[in-house]
Amino acid sequence: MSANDFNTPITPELVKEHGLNEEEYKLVLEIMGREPNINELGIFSVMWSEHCSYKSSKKWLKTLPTKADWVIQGPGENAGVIDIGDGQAAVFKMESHNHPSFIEPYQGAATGVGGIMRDVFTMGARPIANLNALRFGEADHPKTRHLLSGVVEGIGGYGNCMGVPTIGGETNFHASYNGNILVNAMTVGLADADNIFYSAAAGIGNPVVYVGSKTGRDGIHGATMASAEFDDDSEEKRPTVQVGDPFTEKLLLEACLELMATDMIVAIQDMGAAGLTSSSFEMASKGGVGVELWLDKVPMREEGMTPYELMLSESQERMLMVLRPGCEDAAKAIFDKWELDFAVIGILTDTKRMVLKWHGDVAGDLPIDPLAEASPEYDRPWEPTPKQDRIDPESISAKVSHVEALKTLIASPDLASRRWIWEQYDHLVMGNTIVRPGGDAGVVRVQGTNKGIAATTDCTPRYVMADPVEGGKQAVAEAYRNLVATGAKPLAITDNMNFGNPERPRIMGQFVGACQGIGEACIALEFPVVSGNVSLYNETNGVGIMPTPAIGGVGVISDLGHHATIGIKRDDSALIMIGA
Amino acid sequence: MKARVHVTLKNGVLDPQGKAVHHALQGLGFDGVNDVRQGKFIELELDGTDAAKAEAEVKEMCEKLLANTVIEDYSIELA
Amino acid sequence: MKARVHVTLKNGVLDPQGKAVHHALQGLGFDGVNDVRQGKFIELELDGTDAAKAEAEVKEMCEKLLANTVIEDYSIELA
Amino acid sequence: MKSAVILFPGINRENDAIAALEQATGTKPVVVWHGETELPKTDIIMVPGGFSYGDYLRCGAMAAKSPIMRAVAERAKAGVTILGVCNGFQILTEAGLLPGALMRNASLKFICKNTHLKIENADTRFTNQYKAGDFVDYPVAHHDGNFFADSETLDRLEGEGRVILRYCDANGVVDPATNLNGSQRNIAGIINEAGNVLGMMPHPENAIDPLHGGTDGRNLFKSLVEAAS
Ligand SMILES: Nc1ncnc2c1ncn2[C@@H]1O[C@H](COP(=O)(O)OP(=O)(O)O)[C@@H](O)[C@H]1O
Repeated sequence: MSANDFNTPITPELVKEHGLNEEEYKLVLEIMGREPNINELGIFSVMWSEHCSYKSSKKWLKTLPTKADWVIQGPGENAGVIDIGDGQAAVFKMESHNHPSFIEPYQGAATGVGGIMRDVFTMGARPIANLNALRFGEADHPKTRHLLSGVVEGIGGYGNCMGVPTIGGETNFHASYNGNILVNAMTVGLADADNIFYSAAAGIGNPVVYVGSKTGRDGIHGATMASAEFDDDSEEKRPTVQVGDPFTEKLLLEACLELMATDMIVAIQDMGAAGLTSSSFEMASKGGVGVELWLDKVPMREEGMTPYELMLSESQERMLMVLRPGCEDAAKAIFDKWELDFAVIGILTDTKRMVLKWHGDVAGDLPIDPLAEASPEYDRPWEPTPKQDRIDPESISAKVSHVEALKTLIASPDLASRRWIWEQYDHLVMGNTIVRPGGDAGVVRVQGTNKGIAATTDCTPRYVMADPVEGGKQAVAEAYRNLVATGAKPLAITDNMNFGNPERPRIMGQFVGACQGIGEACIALEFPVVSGNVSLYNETNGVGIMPTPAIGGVGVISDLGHHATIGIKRDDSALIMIGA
Repeated sequence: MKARVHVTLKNGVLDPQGKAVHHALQGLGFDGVNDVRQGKFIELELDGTDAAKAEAEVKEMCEKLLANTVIEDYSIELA
Repeated sequence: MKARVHVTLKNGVLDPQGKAVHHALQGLGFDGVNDVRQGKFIELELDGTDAAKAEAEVKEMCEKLLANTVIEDYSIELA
Repeated sequence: MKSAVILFPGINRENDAIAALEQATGTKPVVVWHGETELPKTDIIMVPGGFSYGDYLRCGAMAAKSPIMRAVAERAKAGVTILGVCNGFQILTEAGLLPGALMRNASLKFICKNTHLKIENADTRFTNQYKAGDFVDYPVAHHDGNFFADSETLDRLEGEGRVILRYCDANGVVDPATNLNGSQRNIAGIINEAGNVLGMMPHPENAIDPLHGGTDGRNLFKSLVEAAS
């Protein structure tokens, strides 16, 4: 496709390649009032992918409880925000990078960590803790060793370089993940409660500014890939892998926080999946404005890039901002200091349309709201998971002694020590780590105070498999307990819903059940959902993963003089069991 | 026998190291540099004298371990 | 003009990466490998056409930045 | 007592360094940006840990060429106390202020954990609050802490009492089994000939608060203050 060939004929095959079904394409024609050009088709394709549009999950996510007195921002922004007292806020979210990590474990995991950190610092928060929830195939599956070591190195490679301690996580092994591992990364940030940044664009005529790394041909169609089932050929889709540059992200973090200390930013959004497309559409849609983008002004890494590629590239370490008018030079000076690209690439308009300009020509012209807000929403058919039979413990004969059984348990990959993993993560940088990995939840001190933030990730997929509602509840309850066990008051959760193909009613039923269970537990515990992420189509050759709604919980310890750790402190201590 | 293997990033793949080195060279006043790419260079000492066999074996090593063919290309020279 | 720079560890300097690669190759069943050394391969795109000048400049880049001459040797090819 | 912390792009343990220096000296250190060419007058200069320039090419290589390093080298010559920790150690070796080089850990893995260290020489401005033969507990967090120098240099370092810290176990045993990262002769920290520049891989600044799980690092900073006052 040459640079200004906007007239590539739109064939049914091309539409299909872009992951749009017939109904969806009909809707495209209706919205456009004409046939889209290739750039526009590409934009519909990524905006309406499962990954960006949440079309299968939206209906159910809306049922989750999201409110409490301490919730400043619930789901819908880059990350959730809760009040932690003293004018401070905790900003956090969890996000999956499952498919890219299976294809290239190091880079997939690394860019997953980079992405979630951007989600948090876009909101004006300095990341202060990372966690991750990992699921691999069986320990002796030929791929597991390679995937595990690559993922762990990737998480460490990015997080360590950023100087954010990785303080916890969880790791499981099960055959259902043999061909589809799960890599969920969570970041907790700290912000001033009165200086949170949002993504809604405002101010007709205000400049739209691009900062960070240059755009290359990375991960084009990554977002659509993340929503497509795997088959044995998918290892061939490799060149879409993005390479992370944590050094640049560290500079981007410092530069953004420096700019955020001024009052120059009107709105800001990181460029994650579907890059410039989703960031610009989301900002415009939330603000009810239009945008004119001058794509030829986008900093480019390679020659001959097309508008299509620029709109769909998933190059990492980039941000889109709307600035107050006249601030361009002062803002640029900050990015110059940090040696990052800075370019004014457009302007806000009152048209509620996205107009893409390419050296003066119109390369695309789309209405914003129908793409962003009125994307397809499905009420997919679902069936509940049949109840399991109750097993009578008397009916099982003890084949081995208690000691043998205990040894087997301790040696099992699911229970073995995870030290090998977390020793590869810098869990001490920033000098505020109070409870290190290896306990129930990690705890970091809020710099300069005697207050701590506790964070944990939890889920037991086989419980969810057996009974999605109860399993969903249990995951929330476990997160709650892990926080309490450090002395923290649990405040809110983020969730990462990893499931198989939602077009299968049984799997959709798992999703619906888990949402119900999570919702019930959250209400019972006053532990609302403030952010989250959905990853569907996690299956290989038609076999789905175990349903895995990973829960990331956050709580606050008001006085670190009274925190608790897992170790037994004295050898004459009495052990007491409490609870049901 | 000796094998020399070059492992380089595929075209179009971001090279953060090359980028940083380029920048540092500019900082040191080397203005005439237009691009820098950083790769790996691996030297192997091999048993045997059959070049064709060695080449096939090194190729297998590259595919299995030395190169990450998702993002890297490799080339082999025997000496 | 293009310059290709090889940076390799000096003789006698222990090479942890080479050693680990060697070990991993053995683990994969490649028994015929006697030694592995890992170095860097840096490609530079240069302005200008004067080979002698370019060579001198790249040499300076190596001395100043690209190689750590305490532990590394370098070699330069122009193309 | 005045101190300065040098900040390169990609450094990430500067706040840990600042906290430790502030605790020991009673005043907040001045932070100096890598692009500066002059240093304020201070008694102590610390080059903190992190990933300057992403650890790309070689750890510390690009930072060592920053404009500010010329000023640091001058201060080193003038006898000012200079402490390089982790990436700071790598930068000081790359800048030629300390001998040797730091290579990839023998395990090839990043290692973050507490380790025991033997104080080999307590008669320095960095260790005067310890006793020779003491062993202390600091964390490490690095990917490239594998100290290398040729045997001549190593002999010299040892002969001149310039090996300050070695990796050991809880009983102070220094042997290959307690060598955390493959460093020649278990070396974790060395000083320059004049004795005013220390480079070390472990992080005393992450062991200064009971909430860190230990305060063994405090005496290192106290030593600096003691020596400078
Ligand atoms: N991927 C990981 N990253 C960081 N820490 C981890 C990771 N996996 C496990 N851990 C740590 O190891 C400990 C035990 O892990 P695991 O058994 O999976 O979790 P749990 O105790 O919640 O069942 C926890 O303290 C956890 O923080």
